[in-house]
Amino acid sequence: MDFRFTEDQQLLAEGARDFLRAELSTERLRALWASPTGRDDALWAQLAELGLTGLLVPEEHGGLGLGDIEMVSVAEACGHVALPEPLLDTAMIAAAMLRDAGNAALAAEWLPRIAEGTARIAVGHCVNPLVADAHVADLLLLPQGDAIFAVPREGVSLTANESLDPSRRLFRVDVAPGAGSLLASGDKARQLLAAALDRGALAAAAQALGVAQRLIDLSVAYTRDRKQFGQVVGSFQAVQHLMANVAVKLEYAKAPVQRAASEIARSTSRAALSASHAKLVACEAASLAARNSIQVHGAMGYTWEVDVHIFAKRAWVLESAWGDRAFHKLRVADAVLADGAAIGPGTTF
Amino acid sequence: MDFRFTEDQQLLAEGARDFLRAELSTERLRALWASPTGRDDALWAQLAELGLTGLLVPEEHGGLGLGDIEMVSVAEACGHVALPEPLLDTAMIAAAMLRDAGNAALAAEWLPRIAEGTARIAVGHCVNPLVADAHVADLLLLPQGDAIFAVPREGVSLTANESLDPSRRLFRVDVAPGAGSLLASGDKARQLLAAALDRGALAAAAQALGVAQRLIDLSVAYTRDRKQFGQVVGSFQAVQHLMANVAVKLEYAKAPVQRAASEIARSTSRAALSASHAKLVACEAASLAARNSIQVHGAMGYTWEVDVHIFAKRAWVLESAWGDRAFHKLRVADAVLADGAAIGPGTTF
Amino acid sequence: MNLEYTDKQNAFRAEVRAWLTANVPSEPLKSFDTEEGFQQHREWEAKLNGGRWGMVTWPEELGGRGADLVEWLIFEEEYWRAGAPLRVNQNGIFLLGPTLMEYGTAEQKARFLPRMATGEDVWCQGWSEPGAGSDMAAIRTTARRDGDHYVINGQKTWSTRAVWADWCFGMFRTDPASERHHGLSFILVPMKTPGITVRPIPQLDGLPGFAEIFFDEVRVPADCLLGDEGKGWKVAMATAGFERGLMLRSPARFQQTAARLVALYKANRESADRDPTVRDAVIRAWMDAEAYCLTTYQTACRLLNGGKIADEASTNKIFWSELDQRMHETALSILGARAELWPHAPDAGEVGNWLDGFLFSQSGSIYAGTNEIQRNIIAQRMLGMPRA
Amino acid sequence: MNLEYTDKQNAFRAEVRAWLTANVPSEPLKSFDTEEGFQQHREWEAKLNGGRWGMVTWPEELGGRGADLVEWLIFEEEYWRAGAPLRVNQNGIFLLGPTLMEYGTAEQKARFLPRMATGEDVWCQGWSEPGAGSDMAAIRTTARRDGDHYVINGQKTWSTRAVWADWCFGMFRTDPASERHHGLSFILVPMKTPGITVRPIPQLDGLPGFAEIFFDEVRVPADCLLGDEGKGWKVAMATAGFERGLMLRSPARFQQTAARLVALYKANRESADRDPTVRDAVIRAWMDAEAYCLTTYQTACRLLNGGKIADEASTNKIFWSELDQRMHETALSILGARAELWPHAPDAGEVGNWLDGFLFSQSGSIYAGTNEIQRNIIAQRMLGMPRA
Repeated sequence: MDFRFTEDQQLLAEGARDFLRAELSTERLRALWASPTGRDDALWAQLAELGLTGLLVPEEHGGLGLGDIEMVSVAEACGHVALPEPLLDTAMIAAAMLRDAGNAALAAEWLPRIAEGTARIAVGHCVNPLVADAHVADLLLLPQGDAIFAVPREGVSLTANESLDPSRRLFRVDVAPGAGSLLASGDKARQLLAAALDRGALAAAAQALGVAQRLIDLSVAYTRDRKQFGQVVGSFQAVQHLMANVAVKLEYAKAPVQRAASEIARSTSRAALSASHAKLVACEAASLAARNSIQVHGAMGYTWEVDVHIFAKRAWVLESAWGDRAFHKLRVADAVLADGAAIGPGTTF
Repeated sequence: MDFRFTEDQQLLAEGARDFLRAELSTERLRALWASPTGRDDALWAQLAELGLTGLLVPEEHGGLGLGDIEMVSVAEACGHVALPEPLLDTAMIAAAMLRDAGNAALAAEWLPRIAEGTARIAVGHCVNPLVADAHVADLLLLPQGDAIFAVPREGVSLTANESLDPSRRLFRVDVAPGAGSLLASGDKARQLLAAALDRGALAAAAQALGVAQRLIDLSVAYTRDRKQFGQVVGSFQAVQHLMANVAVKLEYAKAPVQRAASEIARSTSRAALSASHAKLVACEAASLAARNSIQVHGAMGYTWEVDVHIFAKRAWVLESAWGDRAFHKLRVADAVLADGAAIGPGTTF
Repeated sequence: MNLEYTDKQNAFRAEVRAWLTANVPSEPLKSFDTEEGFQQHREWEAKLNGGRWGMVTWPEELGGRGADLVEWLIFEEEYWRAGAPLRVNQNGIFLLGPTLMEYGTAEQKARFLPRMATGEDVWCQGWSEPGAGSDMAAIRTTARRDGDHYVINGQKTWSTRAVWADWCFGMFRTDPASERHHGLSFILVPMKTPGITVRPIPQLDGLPGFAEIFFDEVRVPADCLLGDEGKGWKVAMATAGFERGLMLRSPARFQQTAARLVALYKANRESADRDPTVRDAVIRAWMDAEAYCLTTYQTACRLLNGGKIADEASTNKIFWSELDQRMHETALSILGARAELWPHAPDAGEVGNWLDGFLFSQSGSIYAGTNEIQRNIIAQRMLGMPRA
Repeated sequence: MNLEYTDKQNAFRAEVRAWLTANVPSEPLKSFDTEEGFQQHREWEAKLNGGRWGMVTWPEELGGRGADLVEWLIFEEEYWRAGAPLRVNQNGIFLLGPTLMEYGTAEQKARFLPRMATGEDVWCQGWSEPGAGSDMAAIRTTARRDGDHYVINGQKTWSTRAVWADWCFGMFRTDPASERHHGLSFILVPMKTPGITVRPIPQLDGLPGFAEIFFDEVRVPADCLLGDEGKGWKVAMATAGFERGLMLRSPARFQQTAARLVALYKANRESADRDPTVRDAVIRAWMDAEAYCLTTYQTACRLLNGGKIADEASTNKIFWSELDQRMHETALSILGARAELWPHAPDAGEVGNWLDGFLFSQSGSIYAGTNEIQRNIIAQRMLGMPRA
């Protein structure tokens, strides 16, 4: 039993964090919003160079062969900068699907490309009515009937849907019949989709932690300078308590996210419950951070030019990505209220 | 359309308020807690003398012949002092039942006694598992099958149940078969019980307003004197906001209570909905007042010797008297979600 | 206490309803934060005024109907019920209008009110400054008296729709030696005066709802002073009372939102009930909107009989702004994964304008004095708790 | 990161479970706020200590097992799972104990810890004073040095179980000229010393959980000083950290309450589901108790490896106290009209001790520094927001 990251895990996390903070300023993000695809191949190449795209890819396919525990720190860092690239869909969700599908041909074809940064992959899932980043995906993993197909972008037609968050690029995907290759079917496909959902929820939860922290950072910095009634705004007790409430929620969302990563990495029977728990509490922390950060920014919080809205919007869209609040609450309720459910002291691990 | 009380209504309300505040100090209340019945015949006689017991009793039976609108101010004043006497059960709920039952004999026998202060009446109802104040009641109105019987106390046996609020005296009532006289049956009995429930909820709501106000009064007075960190506690913004939140809730509970009184007095089709709305919001204000008042009192709020708990307990027990929160929420939901429900602008009156 | 409408009130409602039924545009107008939408809304104001419905509480000689506050509430109910356009000149008619009634000279009333009612003059506010948001007493923009003119220098911000407005009303420091709320004056400024520069501030949704106004030696005739020189604080407090209080946010608006929320819930019940708290939030929306309406009628009845708007301005502000946020959050919960889509997205389905409303609701707890300031006011003025 | 127990940890759990199964009284003890219950609890402490389970983290020579914090969490889980009695000496073992470990001399440890473990010495706190509640630096009770004694004069309050305690630990002003947190000393006082008067303060439930302690020329040997004279603040801060932090409220306690709440909900599901928010509150109770447990393990792992308890003491305090209040409120909602009845009422049915727990939960957000103070600490120390 040790909740701490190993030294290697910490170094990896810090590397990702430092890189993303240095590279992805909000100026660059705003520039990306204005670009046609909203995505940046050069940035993607850098992510690959750092090893981040290949983090879950087994070493024999050119990756680092690491797991969800390492990925969760990267996801948190992605949230902190509101990264628009489909790093988590590609390198966490899709990579795990290709790794675990038992389809050697597709794995051999695509895992090395993920690791070397020459392929972005989009994932379709029934909990997401639209597919994120399909427009820049080299491959789409799409459920059809009781199977999952791997379809190159040429095999699909896309209809763009505009989201509140200008970083989000969402598409309805129509597939030509018989397009692509079979990745898996039957029980295996169901397992892969269940794992994809849990990883998707975990990725959203970890990003939400990063978003919440960024909103706190922005708010603390702003309220330290801004004066009203002859006093810096951040010294008002009401303003301090708005932010303290966010800090408490965030503090108690972190360990559930780590636990979910650990359960998912080990594919335990509690992976789904842990993922839902993590997503609910992390997104709640991020949503409260959004509300309270806008509030302590006063009228500045309501503008386009101040950065707080970038992260508030990310917090809001994470709420419904990979299962909305109702979906995850139901999963927790089903598990906790089941006959003979293991709850109470001593049942946590 | 006029929301204001008439001058007569105001005078009556002020009279009741002044009398109760002068007579029912918390010292006297604590002394009553320690007495065997918890009730005081002399106080009851004074209430009768002021006309309060006969407020709803028609003039031909020796009462004032007034209505629920007048009674609601009295109920608020009862809440403000946490009156233990069954004034509202007797003079509002039971008096209206006897008045409206169409049973001339029982009306002629009991309404004058209510008005002159020689009878307390307890009311049984399916939403209340136990009967309040049965031990001091001269008569009990008890539903049985599809009828309501008027039973003198000699005709019942009582089992005391201790409540959180030492002012509350609750009893299981077992009735000797065939005891008492028939007050009403069938549709009439159902109407009387429905009206009793609405009046009970209204009485609880109005008392909750008074309780909430008293808790604010106590908290403001306490925090104006108490110092911590070299500053009076009431000048801390966090403490001010705890009380401001109560004030907002209370402010928006008042008009719904008045509206419910108006609808019940006119027996409109919206009486039940209005009563449930009023009870929900008024009890919520009182419960928040209890929580926040204990909080701003610090450790003093947790003691027996400081008065705040007297009113906090009253707030808590009002939550479930005459229908708990779930019961009233369901009634509101049924009305608001019904097909063709009249909701939206212009449907309030 | 009598909570039934009089025959006269019922007749008034019927007349409003008939006119609106005949005249409300069948197609919704474009957002008044766009240039085209702004013009459409200005035309609608003219039409409304043509029917003498521009501001029913004004006296007949100013184009109104001398309606009392209860009739105004009835008008608003019918207006929202009919789905009529938002009032592009709300800052004028709801905030400056009542202030002019109270503090304006006869000449000023005759000069400004009719053109406000027709929509010929659309007004914006000049209150906040970069260093004076909720703290209005920190205003530094100066108005120097120079003969029969004031010469204005400085900067205002968060001025809603200043980009298209014809006039601005606001507070300026006329006594350069003064501090805090002394030495301020309430002045009306034509936006076309030389020396004024307007810079739009895009909002959360990217549209220019706000603007900054820069004043560089802007000369305004002295007869544009409202109330006495140096007594602007008193005039402004009346306006702020109207803003937080009754007029700017009539209950009908929130009752309409609550009714739409009930409809959204019923249309998506199976999906919505997956989260058991949603039904409760929907019911609560109805209860709270109803409580807001009832409480407003109560206040209106008091004011009708000589009462003054006081601390309820602060409780109102908190109550409606937080209600509005909760209702929109609930709507987004019901919409689930579609909540993030703009209505024009091909797969958005019937998402309506909840997302836009949600973003707008974020500002409700900030403008017209943050809710934190309102809570201070309630604690100190209404409850009598001590200042620090 | 590895979230699986080691074999050693699993074996430890099995040993705890076996002992508790054999030894936990089958009938619940009476409340330790009654004299009879207090004695029963003291006897239980002796029995627990006999099995070397009194304080598992203490070294073996002091009757403990040298367990680390994770093992302590495991012990607590089994303890709450078994429904074992509340720890009547919790102030001693969880607060003074760790403080003695850190600041006590070898002689003090040997003198106080074993008798604390057996329950022979039950300890109460002497922190708060009538003018110093959350603001501990306002302490005025003096301890004047007189030869090899301190002479104490003044008054302490809110001292839990002081009515029956054998010893009191607390803070006293040893430098009469000092102010705020300077010049205070941490002193251990035998409650039987002449000059001490204890006055019980009945709580919300009427039982004397608290007391005031009056000191009139109370002479205490100088070897009862803990840490250096005048440096009591530093010692006390360590104790306060333990109080708000890990030890006083182990996660198992709240997990047990959450599990009981789930059981209550399932036993009353039809009635409970009339209010759709109840199910959500029940689920949330499980999630929050689980999060509290996970976070505590995380902190424990950090401390095990040389970390210090810091600001999480404040986040902990807020989180568990508000969780406890919400869980008890939810339970009362489920009980509906029966919620107000004491368990001994003939018609109470299976109400359990939820009402008592609800009343107790009201104090959680107050003692050990109000949650308002904790929020100040979080904002200023953890987030770096400026002081006023």
